[in-house]
Amino acid sequence: MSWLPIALVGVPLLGALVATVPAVRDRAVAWGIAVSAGVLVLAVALAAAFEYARPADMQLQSDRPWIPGLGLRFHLGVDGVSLPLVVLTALLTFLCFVHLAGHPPEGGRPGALVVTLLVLEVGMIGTFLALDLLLFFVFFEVVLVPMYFVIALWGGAARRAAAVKFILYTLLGSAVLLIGLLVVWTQAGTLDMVALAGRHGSGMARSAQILAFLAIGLGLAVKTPMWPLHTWLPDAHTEAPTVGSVLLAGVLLKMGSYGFARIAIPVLPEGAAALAPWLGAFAVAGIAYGSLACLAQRDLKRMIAYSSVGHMGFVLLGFASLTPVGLNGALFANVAHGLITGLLFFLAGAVKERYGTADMVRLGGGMLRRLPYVASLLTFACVASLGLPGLAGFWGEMLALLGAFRPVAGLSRPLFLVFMAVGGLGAVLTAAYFLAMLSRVTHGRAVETVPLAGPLEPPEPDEPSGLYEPPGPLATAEGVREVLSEAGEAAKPVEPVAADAGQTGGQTGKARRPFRDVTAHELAAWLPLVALIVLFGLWPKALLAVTTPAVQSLLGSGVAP
Amino acid sequence: MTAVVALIVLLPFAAAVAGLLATRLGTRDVRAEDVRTRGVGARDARTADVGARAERAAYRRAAWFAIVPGTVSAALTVWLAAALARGTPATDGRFWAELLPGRTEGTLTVVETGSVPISLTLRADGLSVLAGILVVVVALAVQVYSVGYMRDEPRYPSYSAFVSLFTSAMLLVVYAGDLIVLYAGWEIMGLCSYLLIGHWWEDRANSRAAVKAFLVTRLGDVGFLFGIFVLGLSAGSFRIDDVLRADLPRGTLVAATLLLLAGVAGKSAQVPLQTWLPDAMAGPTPISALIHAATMVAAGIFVVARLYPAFLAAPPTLDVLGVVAAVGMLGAALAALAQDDLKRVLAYSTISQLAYMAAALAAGSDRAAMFHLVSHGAFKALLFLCAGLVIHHVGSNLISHMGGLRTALPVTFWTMTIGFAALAGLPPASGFFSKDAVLSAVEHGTGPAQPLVYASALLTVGVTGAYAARAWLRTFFGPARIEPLPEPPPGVAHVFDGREAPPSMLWPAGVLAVPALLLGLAGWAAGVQVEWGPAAASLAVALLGAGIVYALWRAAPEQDPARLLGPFRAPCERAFYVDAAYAALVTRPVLRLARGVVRTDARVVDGAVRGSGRATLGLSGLVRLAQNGNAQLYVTGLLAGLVLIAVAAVVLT
Amino acid sequence: MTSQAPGLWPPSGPEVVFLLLGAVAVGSALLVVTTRQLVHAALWLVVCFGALAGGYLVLTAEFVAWVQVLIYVGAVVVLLLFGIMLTRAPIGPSAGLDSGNRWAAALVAVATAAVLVTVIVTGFRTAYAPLQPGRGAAEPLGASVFRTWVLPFEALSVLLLAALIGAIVLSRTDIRGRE
Amino acid sequence: MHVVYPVVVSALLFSIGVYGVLARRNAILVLMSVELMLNAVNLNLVAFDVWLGDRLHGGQVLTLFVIVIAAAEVGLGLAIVLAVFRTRRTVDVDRLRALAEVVRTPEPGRPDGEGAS
Repeated sequence: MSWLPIALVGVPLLGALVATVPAVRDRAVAWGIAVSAGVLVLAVALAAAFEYARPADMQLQSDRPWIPGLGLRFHLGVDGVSLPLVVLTALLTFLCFVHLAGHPPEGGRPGALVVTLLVLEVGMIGTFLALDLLLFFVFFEVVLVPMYFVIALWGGAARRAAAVKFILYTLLGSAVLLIGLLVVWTQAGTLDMVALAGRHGSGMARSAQILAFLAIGLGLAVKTPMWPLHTWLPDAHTEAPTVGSVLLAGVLLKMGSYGFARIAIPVLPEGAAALAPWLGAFAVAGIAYGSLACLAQRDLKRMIAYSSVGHMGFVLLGFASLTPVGLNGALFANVAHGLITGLLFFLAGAVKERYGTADMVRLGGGMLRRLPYVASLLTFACVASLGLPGLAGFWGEMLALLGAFRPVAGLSRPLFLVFMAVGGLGAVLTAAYFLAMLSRVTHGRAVETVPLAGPLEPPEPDEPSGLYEPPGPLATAEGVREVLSEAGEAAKPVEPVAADAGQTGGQTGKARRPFRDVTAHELAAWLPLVALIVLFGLWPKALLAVTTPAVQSLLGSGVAP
Repeated sequence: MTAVVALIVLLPFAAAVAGLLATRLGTRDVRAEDVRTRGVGARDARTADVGARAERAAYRRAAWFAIVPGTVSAALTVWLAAALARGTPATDGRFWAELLPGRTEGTLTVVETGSVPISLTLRADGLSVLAGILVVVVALAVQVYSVGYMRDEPRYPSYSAFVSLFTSAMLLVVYAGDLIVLYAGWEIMGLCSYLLIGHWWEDRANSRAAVKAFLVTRLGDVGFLFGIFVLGLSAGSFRIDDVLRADLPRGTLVAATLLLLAGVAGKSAQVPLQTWLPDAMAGPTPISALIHAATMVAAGIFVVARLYPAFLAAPPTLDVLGVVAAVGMLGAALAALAQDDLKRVLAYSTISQLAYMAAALAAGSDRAAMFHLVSHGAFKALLFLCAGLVIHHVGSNLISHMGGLRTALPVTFWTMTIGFAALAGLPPASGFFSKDAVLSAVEHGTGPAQPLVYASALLTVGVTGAYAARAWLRTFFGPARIEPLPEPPPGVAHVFDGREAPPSMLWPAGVLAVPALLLGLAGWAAGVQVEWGPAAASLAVALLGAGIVYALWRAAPEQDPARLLGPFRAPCERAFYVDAAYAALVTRPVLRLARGVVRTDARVVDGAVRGSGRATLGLSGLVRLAQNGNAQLYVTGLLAGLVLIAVAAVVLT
Repeated sequence: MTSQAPGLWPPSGPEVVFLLLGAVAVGSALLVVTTRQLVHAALWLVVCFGALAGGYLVLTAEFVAWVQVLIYVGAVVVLLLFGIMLTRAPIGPSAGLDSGNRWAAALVAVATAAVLVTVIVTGFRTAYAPLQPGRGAAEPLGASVFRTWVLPFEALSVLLLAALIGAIVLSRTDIRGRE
Repeated sequence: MHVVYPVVVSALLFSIGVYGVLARRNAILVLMSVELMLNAVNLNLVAFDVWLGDRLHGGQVLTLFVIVIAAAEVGLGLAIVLAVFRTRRTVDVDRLRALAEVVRTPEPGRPDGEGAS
């Protein structure tokens, strides 16, 4: 009976409650940093106390009766699969608070934001630690409400609609998830994940398993976002504040995919085997669809959101193969995506804060000239995200493709070879849109022109964009205006927002923060992520050693590698 | 021994990391200051020159970080070669077993992935040391050359760091013992080439060329990765020894090698994926010398040589390679003849020479291919460095702006003459020996495509002689046409005041001239048989090509001898419009598809979501009728219900 | 009581008279609800009530008939005419007297009629009662009202009083409800 | 006298009254239709009283009572109609939408369509 998991969930909850006290509220961000630092220390302690000799078994469990009437138990524990995710959550939340210290939220009310983020952290960590189906569901839901408020109160222009769509969509998904969990409960008789995983679905009829997997899969697919159920993600990201986007992309998406690894696949193997081809098909559609959508985006944050759809497609492809290497790849890609996209959203937030807009056409070019450090970090993050070996992004995708190359015995080999091929092409498209974005935003000459007198009509987010043709034919001399308008689009002259360094006042729109390069707080928030991306890139064994045995036990040693 | 190999690979990597982070430390605040005060009154002259001094300090520190580790790595490679030479001769007739029999392999760690484990293994044998020496020597030469070439470039520290990173990635590919580790080095090379081609990113054309280079090679790399999957999974391990030792069924071998061929075509700019190399000339010339002449483009050929037993066991793949080589050889040579930009001439010549090596591999002799690879690496790097000197002097890449530089740039003239001699294959130079080794290999090759390959090889010798002579004549002879340009666009390096380049740039050219001249003789001495009959024939063809061009040039020095191509000149110059075809067939449709995806996403998928919202609102509108205040409507409903109940009561009971 | 009743068809003497009067009543009622002129509706109402009074007479309920004529025709219809006048309803034919849900109303009405008629005809096809003239005269009615029905009669007077006060309170403008 | 005849006539009258109540727009016409329905009931009462031959004349006394109540009802009804007329300037039943969810003031000139929410 270890107190660590309970402390991990309790400390942020207490922190949130205390933060509502007026005395604490005016120094809220400092308090937030303290609490999240405490949680990070606890998470590291958890990692230290974890016995790496046997990562497959559930360790540091604390199992208390919660609602005796229903037989629900407050059962927390951690194993190879959930350990990295818990540490990732604690780290990302701590970095978000550090970032908040230097950059107070635009919407004001920092105290309320701190409380919301701490409650969010409770939900996130609880989800990864929970070992009881309904406890998992409770934490899964606890996360939604604070995220709604983060988007609705501190978001961008059309935040209300985005927040409502976010919460309604995910709530619908969770309702279906609950049905699935209840089916499992009635069929298997117990809610304890460890016992259920141990049985490998022996006690349940095949049709019940398929039905339960379908329901649970749909609920989780909304959260991961699987392809057709993803439309809430771009809106939520475009409107969420930097901190919200980082946590939404860094952790909330992982809860969906973690659900697949912890509940759907080990508990319902026959259901998984029956629906794996569909899961694979949607995953691969997500990869191709996400990368194509990114190629034609104008808004930077929206593009990164669609790139998350693509990357989570790889994660789902890894799950669909139902092989240990596939699951390994999926879990690795999970953690890597959390780090990389967290960094990307931090950078996008920084760009949006300095330029006042995230519209790539209005950003003009030459960011490497004006913000050398932000731009070089953006280049690093994009290169990591497109899956360069030596950085974290590569291993997850490679292992997922390797899993798809030879799926588990029951699945049809040629179908998964097609999935692998499309996944590979998706990787090329990923490289295409990231480099296209880099060459539009960071390269080129920074044209010093003041924006047009009147307020620019905001480009409606997903109208076909004036996209720049990356691998164009023989290079033709580029016009001075650096306006890369597609011939089709009405070539209205869009003056890039060029708040030149040192130019103060006289700007249309609200007074913008001084146009400084990266600040101390931002560096403090970003460098740990950069370090971890390089560490996991150069030394994947750090993560794979923990997840491989756990995954083999989850899939049951019977499954051929 | 493995520690030495590890050190060779890690030293440039450490240099890169140090270069990127350390050089800027002292100057961070000054640079930011410099950016902010740019163009604000004379009062800040003081901070400006403080910035300049910090700039030079960072420059010098970066230069040291680049050159010292490079030299140490070179020394270690030579020591390794010596150690291998003393090693115990192995029996399985590995490459150059007689010269470098030794072999060493060490595994740092094995990463369990759930199916096939990945082992971080480094291995050194004759083949890898030979390629290693080439890489290290050319890299050192380029680093020294760059110190002078990038005289007052603000971004030199990052440039030199990326070159060191590239060198370490190439060495990783050369010394990799595990296919996945090889793939890691393979892709990092691609990234460095992207970063370095886009070095002068102010001009969007350079950044566009960099993106194109990365995407085309990345497309090939995906095929390469799938090839590795096929090999790894069927052999049960990714280690190269296990893969080569396991006897895999023919079908998987052919599939794997064909997929690997995709990666090789991407990286070594062979026919289907060669459009990126000429555009890659947008990068600084030393980069063209290092990456796009000697090392990266040779990596594809090296990998085929490394996995040669697997390729030998898959004849159809070799035939495909042969055909690709034949087409690539001739096409690139003709294109080189029609180019006006000196660097693009050399780029197309590189594609053509690489096709030669591929032809040798297809014909079954990896020895000839590797010999030509090393000698080509030497003399092509030399040619690029000299081209850099000429461009430095003239201030423009175009041959039409050059002329009569023989007197102005004596050292460059002689070194470049050696280079062109080697390229054309004239006797004393190394090109003569290595090209004839390839020609005799191709002549004795078997397989259906052999006559086509041999014919195209002979034809290409002639065309090579022609374009080498043309470039040589128009650059150094004829009327002087240089007029120093005021301030060159950032795409071109800075103009010197007429004198020849500083010694730091001349020495590397001189150093590389030695192997360009003597490597052939050394190879011959080391036992490479030369068949004098075909060698004489190929020499005659080369001289014939050169003679025709000389005659045309003699007739009218101002005009371009390429007029002999007549109507074919335009297609040759545009490389047979392959680029435009790719743009029309691949790029535009993908972008149109992308916009279509965004439109459907907004209208269909999102529409369905918003539609469900509107449907529920509509439904509630219907129900609201019951409360719209119209009392008569209520009573009607009431009585209708009453009648229904009455009827039901009557009917049912 | 139902001695061997004569056949339902052909109708005997008083039944014929009653049918005629019934037809007049139904016809005038139809006109009341369909006429386009407001005042004509009131007048047709008078005809309908008159016909009904005649019907009562045929059914030997003279007292009820006279009370019907006295109260309905005399007081109620006049009151309605006053109402029409006070609400300044247009005299001539005015369009749009029927509200929107005309067809629904017709449907319901026809359905009610159908249900009632079928139930009645199936239920009371053979019901026959010989008419004793003078049975419904004022004298027996008065006796039974003041012998057995005297309590409801008194309650009725209280009701009338309440209605009277209500009407006065509602129609006087100077009496305000609590704002 | 067959009781069927008067009862059928009263049923018809009653249905016509129902139609009048549901279809007429003017409140007074609605009151008239209500009167029609009450008369139908009276006819029914008298017909059954005669048929049952009740010594206490229950049917006919009740008819008297109904007539009295009808008179009171018309009086009160008209008072209400007048009060409504005085405040709303109209007595059209379907215009009086105070019960509606959203209090809608009918725009002048646009006949308020039935059922428009």
